[in-house]
Amino acid sequence: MSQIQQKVELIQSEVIAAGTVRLTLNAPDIAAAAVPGQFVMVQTAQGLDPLLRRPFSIHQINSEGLLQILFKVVGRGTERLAQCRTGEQLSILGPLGNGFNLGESGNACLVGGGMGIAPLLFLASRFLQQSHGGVTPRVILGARNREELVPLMGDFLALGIEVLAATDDGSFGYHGLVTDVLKTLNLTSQSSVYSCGPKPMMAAVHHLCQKENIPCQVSVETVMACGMGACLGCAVPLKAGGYAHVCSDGPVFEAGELLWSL
Amino acid sequence: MSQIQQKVELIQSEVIAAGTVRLTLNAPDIAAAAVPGQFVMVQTAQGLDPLLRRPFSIHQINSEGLLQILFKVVGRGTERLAQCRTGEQLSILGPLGNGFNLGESGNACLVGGGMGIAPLLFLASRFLQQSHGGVTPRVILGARNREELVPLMGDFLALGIEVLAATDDGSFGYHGLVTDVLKTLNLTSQSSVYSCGPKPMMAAVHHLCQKENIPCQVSVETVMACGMGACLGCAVPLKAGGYAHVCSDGPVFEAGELLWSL
Amino acid sequence: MEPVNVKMDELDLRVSIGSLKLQNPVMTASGTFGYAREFESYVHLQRLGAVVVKGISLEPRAGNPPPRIFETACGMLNAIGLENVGVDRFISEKMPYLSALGVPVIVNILGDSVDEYRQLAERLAESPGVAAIEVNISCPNVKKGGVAFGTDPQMAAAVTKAVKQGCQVPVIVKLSPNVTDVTLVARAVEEAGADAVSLINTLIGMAIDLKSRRPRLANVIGGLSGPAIKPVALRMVYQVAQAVSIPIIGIGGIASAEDAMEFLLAGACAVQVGTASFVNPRATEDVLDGIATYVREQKLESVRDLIGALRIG
Amino acid sequence: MEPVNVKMDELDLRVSIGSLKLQNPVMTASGTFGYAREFESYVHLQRLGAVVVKGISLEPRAGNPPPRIFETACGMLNAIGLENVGVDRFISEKMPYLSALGVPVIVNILGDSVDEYRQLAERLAESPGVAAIEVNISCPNVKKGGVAFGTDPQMAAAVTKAVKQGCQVPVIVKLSPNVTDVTLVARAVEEAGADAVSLINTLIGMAIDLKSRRPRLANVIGGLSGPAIKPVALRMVYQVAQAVSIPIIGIGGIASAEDAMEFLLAGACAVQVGTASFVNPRATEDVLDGIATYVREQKLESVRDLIGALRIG
Ligand SMILES: Cc1cc2nc3c(=O)[nH]c(=O)nc-3n(C[C@H](O)[C@H](O)[C@H](O)COP(=O)(O)OP(=O)(O)OC[C@H]3O[C@@H](n4cnc5c(N)ncnc54)[C@H](O)[C@@H]3O)c2cc1C
Ligand SMILES: Cc1cc2nc3c(=O)[nH]c(=O)nc-3n(C[C@H](O)[C@H](O)[C@H](O)COP(=O)(O)OP(=O)(O)OC[C@H]3O[C@@H](n4cnc5c(N)ncnc54)[C@H](O)[C@@H]3O)c2cc1C
Ligand SMILES: Cc1cc2nc3c(=O)[nH]c(=O)nc-3n(C[C@H](O)[C@H](O)[C@H](O)COP(=O)(O)O)c2cc1C
Ligand SMILES: Cc1cc2nc3c(=O)[nH]c(=O)nc-3n(C[C@H](O)[C@H](O)[C@H](O)COP(=O)(O)O)c2cc1C
Ligand code: FES
Ligand code: FES
Repeated sequence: MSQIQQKVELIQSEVIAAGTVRLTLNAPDIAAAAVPGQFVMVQTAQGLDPLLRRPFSIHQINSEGLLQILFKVVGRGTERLAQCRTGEQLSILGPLGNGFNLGESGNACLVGGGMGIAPLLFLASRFLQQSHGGVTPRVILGARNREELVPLMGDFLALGIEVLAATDDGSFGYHGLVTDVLKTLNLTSQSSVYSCGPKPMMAAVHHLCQKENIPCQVSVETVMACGMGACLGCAVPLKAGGYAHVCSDGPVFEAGELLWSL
Repeated sequence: MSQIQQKVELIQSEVIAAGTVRLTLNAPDIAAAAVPGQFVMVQTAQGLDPLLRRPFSIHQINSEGLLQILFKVVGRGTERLAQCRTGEQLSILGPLGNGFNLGESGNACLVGGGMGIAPLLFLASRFLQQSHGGVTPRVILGARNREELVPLMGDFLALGIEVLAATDDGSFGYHGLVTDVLKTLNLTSQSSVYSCGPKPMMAAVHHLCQKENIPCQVSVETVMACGMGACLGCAVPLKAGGYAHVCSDGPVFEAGELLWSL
Repeated sequence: MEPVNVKMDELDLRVSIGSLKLQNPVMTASGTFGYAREFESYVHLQRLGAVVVKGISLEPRAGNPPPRIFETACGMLNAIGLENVGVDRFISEKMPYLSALGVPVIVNILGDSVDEYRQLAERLAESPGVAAIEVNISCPNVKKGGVAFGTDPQMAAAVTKAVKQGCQVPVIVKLSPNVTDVTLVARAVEEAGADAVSLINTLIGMAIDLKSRRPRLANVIGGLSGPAIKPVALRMVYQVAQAVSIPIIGIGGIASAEDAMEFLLAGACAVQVGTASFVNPRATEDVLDGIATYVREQKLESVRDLIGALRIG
Repeated sequence: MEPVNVKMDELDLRVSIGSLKLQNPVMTASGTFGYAREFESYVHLQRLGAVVVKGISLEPRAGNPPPRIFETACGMLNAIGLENVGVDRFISEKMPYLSALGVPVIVNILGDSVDEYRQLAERLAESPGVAAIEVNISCPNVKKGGVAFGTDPQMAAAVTKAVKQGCQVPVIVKLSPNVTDVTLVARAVEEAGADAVSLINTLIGMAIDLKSRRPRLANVIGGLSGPAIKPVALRMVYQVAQAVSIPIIGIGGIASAEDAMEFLLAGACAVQVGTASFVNPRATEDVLDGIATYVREQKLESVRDLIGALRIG
C-alpha cells in the first residue's frame, strides 16, 4: 500500500449548495492509486491551529489526475477549506483506507444520505468502467429537502445514472426514508448494497439488508488524528467484541461486522 | 484616550523591496485619531496560532482615512500578513501609545535605520502640515545597502523632503553610519532629533545628542502581548531605576530617560 | 466602543460566590486586565460580573527584567515578576476609579509570608470598595513564598486562615495547577475557611532562543496561559468540583462563550477570562453576550442550570 | 516517498543513551508511530535514531470505547486505553519487521503491578531485537496502576528495580508531568538503576461537548499532547537535567528541528517526536534533516555540542 504526502494545487472551488463545497485538486499520483471508498487527510491551516488534518472521501477522480472532495462546512477546518482560493497549495495524504469491494455483483445499489453521497460518485463511475463490461448501479439518494438533494444529483445524472430520490419533507422525490425506496427494489442475496450517510440511516439500511439477506457494505466516519493506523483513535466497536480502526480496517466494512447498537 | 478595535479592509498590499511589505488599510476612525509615533496591533491569524497580535508603527495616513503600515517579513506573523490579499478584513487595535512630541522646534532632524523609518514618514508629513506654518524636517536614513535603502526613500522625496542617505557598504549615499551624517549637521540644543531604528543605532544617536546637548526622542520596540498597558510585558529599564512600559509610556521616550547599557 | 447588542433584561444570569452576588458569571483574570481602566475604550465595564485586578503586594514591586513574555503555540509564557504599585497606592490611586464602576472589585493579593498576606487583607478590608479578596498562592515567578504556598496543602491552609482573620469579605483562594493532586490543596483551603476557590493559575513553562542559546525569558521559567492550557484547567475544575462544596471559579484558556460554558458544566459557578483579553480586548463582553444568547436560545430558567450539569455515563 | 535530500555523511550526529548508541538523536514517541510499518511510505525508517513502539502489556488490551481522541488548541486529547496486541503477539508479529529495519527498537511497556513489569521485561529480554525498554509509569488513562506508579517516587523506584532485574538491556523510565516536583521521581528512578529517563508523557486534560453536555472522551479524561504542551515539557527537561546525571530523552510537542534543538540545549541527549507525526507523517525525518542542516551551517563538531549548552545569566 503506497501512500503519499503531497502539496497539491487547488484548481477549482465551487459552492454547490448553501454550505456545501466541492474542491478540485491537481493530485495525479494520489488519483492514480485511489479506489472508491478511500479517503484523503487534508491540512486545513498553515499554522498549528487547527492542528489535525481532516478526513474526506475521494468524491471523484478523472484521467487528468484531478481529484475532488465534496464537503459540508460544519466547523473550523471545513470553514478554512471553503475559503481557500484557486492556486493555493494544500497538503494532503492519501489514498487512505481500504475502499469498497466491487465484487462480481451485476446488481449493485448505492444508498447515500447527505454528504454520504461523496464516495458514491467515484464508486458509481468505477462500476460503469469495470473491465468485464460496465454495469449501471442503481442509486438512491436521500436528504432533508429539495435544496440539499438536487445539487448532489447532477453528477450522477451526467454519468447517465438514474437517481431515486427521497426527502424527509417530501419536497423532492419520495416523501420518506431511503430504506422505503430500497424496499421497493426487491433486491436479493445476489445483489449488493453500498451505503454511506448518517449513522441512523446506515443502521436502517443494514437492518433491512440483514433481514433480506442482502450483502451490504457501509462506509463509516469517526474522529481521526492520523488516518493511517498509528494513533488508534478511530475505533468502532465490532459485533464480535473489541474494536476495528476506521482508517486502516475501514472506512468500508461489511455492515454485519459492526456493533450497531452503540 | 480613545482606542478602537476594528475589522478593516486591506486596500492594497505592495512588496516595496525583497521581504519588505506595505499594507494600505481602510481605517478612517483610527486614522483620524492617530498622531505620529503611535502604533496599531494587528491580528495575523484567523485561528489561535499565532495567538498574539503584532505591533506596527503607523507609517502614513491620508485624509481619505487610509492607514499604512510598512514591515519586514521576519517570522510567522509578518509572513501571514504579507500573504493577505486585497479585500481581506484584518482586525486591528489602535491608535496605541503616546507618539512623538513635535514641540516648537523649527529645526527637526529625523534619523531612521532600516524599518525604523516606518513611523518617520508620518512624522515628517505632520511637520510639513503643522498649523503654525509647516517646517521641513531634515531626514537621515540608513540601511545596509542600496537595495534596502532606495525603496524606503521614495515617499520622503515625494513629500519634497531631501534625504541624507547612509549605507553600511557604501553602495548608496554616505559610506558609514547615520551618526556620522548627523554630526555634519551642526545641530544645537534648539534643534530636536527624532530617531527610530535598531537599538545600537539609537544608542549611538542618543550618545551623540547627549554630548552635544541636543534633545532626542526615540521610538523603541519590545515584544508585546496586549499593546494597551494591561499585561506589563513590554518593560524597558529606566535610567532612574524600575521600568517603563513601551506600549503605554512609549513607544516614544526622551532618550535620556532610558537605561542604554542594557 | 460597540453598542451593547444583546438584550439581557429578561435573562437570569446571576450567580453567587458565597455571600458575593454577581450579575453574571464573567470576570476578568488577575494580571490580564490591568486595573480595568485600560479596557474602558473596549468594554462596557459596568456589564462585567466582577473585575479582578492585578496582584497587589504590601510594597510596590518593579517586576522582572525583560524579556518578560514570549508567545508559544496557542499560548504565552509570562514572567512579569508581579510588578505592582503596592497596596497603599492601589487603594489611593486605583480604587476610586474601580469602586465607581458599580461592579464588584476583587483584589488579588500575594505575599512572601503568612503575615504579609494577613496584613494585606487587613489593609484592604479598610477600603470600602473591595468586594472580595483573591489569594494568589500559586504564582510561579517569585522565588520566595509563591511556589511553596500553592503546592503544600498545609501552607495553603495557613495562608487562608490568616487572610480570613484579616478581613470580613469573601476570600477566594487561587490554586496552582503545578501539583500532583489539586484536590488536596482545594480541600485543605476549604477546611481552613476559604469561601471559594479559583483555578487554574499558569502552568510552569520555558522556551529557549536557539540563536542566542538563552532562555526566552530573563527569569528562565514563566507561567503558561492561553487556549493551550484549557484542557488541563477544565480537568482540574472538574476534579475539584467532585472534592469540595464551596463555589469554584474556572480559569484557563477561556476565549469564547463555549469555553466558558464548558467550565460551568464541569462545576464552576463563574469564570475568569485572562490571556484572551490581550488578543481581543472585548473578550470578556463577547463571552458574556455568548452566554446570554445561549441561555435565551436554550430557554434556560437561569445560567445556573448549567453549573455542574455535565452528564457522565 | 521523497528522496533523502540532506547529505549527512560527513556530519557527526551520534548520541548515546547509556550503552545504547544511536546514529542520531531523533526517535519516535510511543503510541504515535504504531509499529513503524505504518510510516514506511512516508519515512526512510532506517534513518531514524531509534523507533519506540506503542506501549505493550502482558495480555492484549482492547482499549477504551470511542470517542478516544479530541482536538484542542494546538494539541489533542487521547484516551486510547493502551490498546495493544500483548507481548506475545508483539514479539511474533511485530518484532521481525522491526528488527529488520536496522535501527534500535525500544519497547514501551506498561503493567498493572510491579510483577507485571518484571515479567514483561523478562519476556522482551528473550527477543534479540529489543535494544532498550522504555517503562511507561505515567500513562494517565488506565485506572489501575498507571497513575500511581508515575506520581509516587517510591513506586516508580520499585518498578524500575523490577524491570532492571528482568533484563540486561538499557532501561529508560518515562516520567509523568502530572506531579508537583518531577525531579523527585527522576532522582528516585536514577537511584533505582534507571539508565535514562524520558519525559514528558501527556498532561491530564478534559474537554466537554456543549451540545450533549457530555465529556468529549468516553473515558472522561485523557492525555494532552502536541505543541500546546511544549513549554511545560521543556521546563521539566531543564529541571531534571539539573537534578540527575543519567541521560535524558526530551518529549513533548516537538514538531520541528528548532523545537528539538531547544530540548537538546535544555539538557536532553535525544528527543522523541509524537503528535507531530499525525499531522506530518514525515515529521521525524524533517526534524532530523533540520538538525543536520543546523550542525553543518553552524559548523559544529558534533550534535553533542548542543546538549545542555543553554546559557543562563
Ligand atoms: C473517512 C471519512 C471520510 C469523510 N468524508 C467526508 C466527506 O466526503 N464529506 C464531508 O463533508 N465530510 C466527510 N467526513 C467528515 C469530515 O471529516 C468532518 O466533517 C470534518 O473533519 C469536520 O471538520 P471541521 O474542522 O470543519 O469541524 P470540527 O470543528 O472539527 O467539528 C465541528 C463539529 O462536527 C463534529 N464532527 C467533526 N468530525 C466529525 C465526524 N467525522 N463525524 C461526525 N461529526 C464530526 C464535531 O464533533 C463538532 O461538533 C469524513 C470523515 C471520515 C472519517
Ligand atoms: C511599537 C512597535 C512598533 C513596531 N513597528 C514596526 C514597523 O513599523 N515595521 C516593522 O517591520 N516592525 C515593527 N515592529 C516590530 C514587529 O512588531 C515585529 O517584527 C513583528 O511582531 C514580528 O512578528 P513575526 O510573527 O513575523 O515574528 P516572530 O515569529 O514573532 O519573531 C521572529 C523573530 O523576530 C524576533 N522579534 C519579534 N518581535 C520583535 C521585536 N519587536 N523586536 C525585535 N525582535 C523581534 C523574534 O524574537 C524572533 O526571533 C514594531 C514593534 C513595536 C513594539
Ligand atoms: C501577563 C499575566 C499576568 C498575570 N498576573 C497574575 C497575577 O498578578 N495574579 C494572579 O493570581 N494571576 C496572574 N496571572 C494568571 C491569570 O490570572 C490566569 O490565572 C492565567 O493566565 C490562566 O488564565 P488564561 O489562560 O485565561 O490567561 C497572570 C497571567 C498573565 C498572562
Ligand atoms: C495517541 C497517543 C497514544 C500514546 N500512547 C502512548 C503509549 O502507549 N505509551 C507511552 O508511554 N506514551 C504514549 N503516548 C505519549 C507520547 O509518547 C508522548 O509522550 C506524548 O504524546 C507527548 O509528546 P508529543 O506532544 O510529541 O505527542 C501516546 C500519545 C498519543 C498522542
Ligand atoms: S485515525 Fe489514527 S489510527 Fe485511525
Ligand atoms: S504590551 Fe501589554 S503592557 Fe505593554
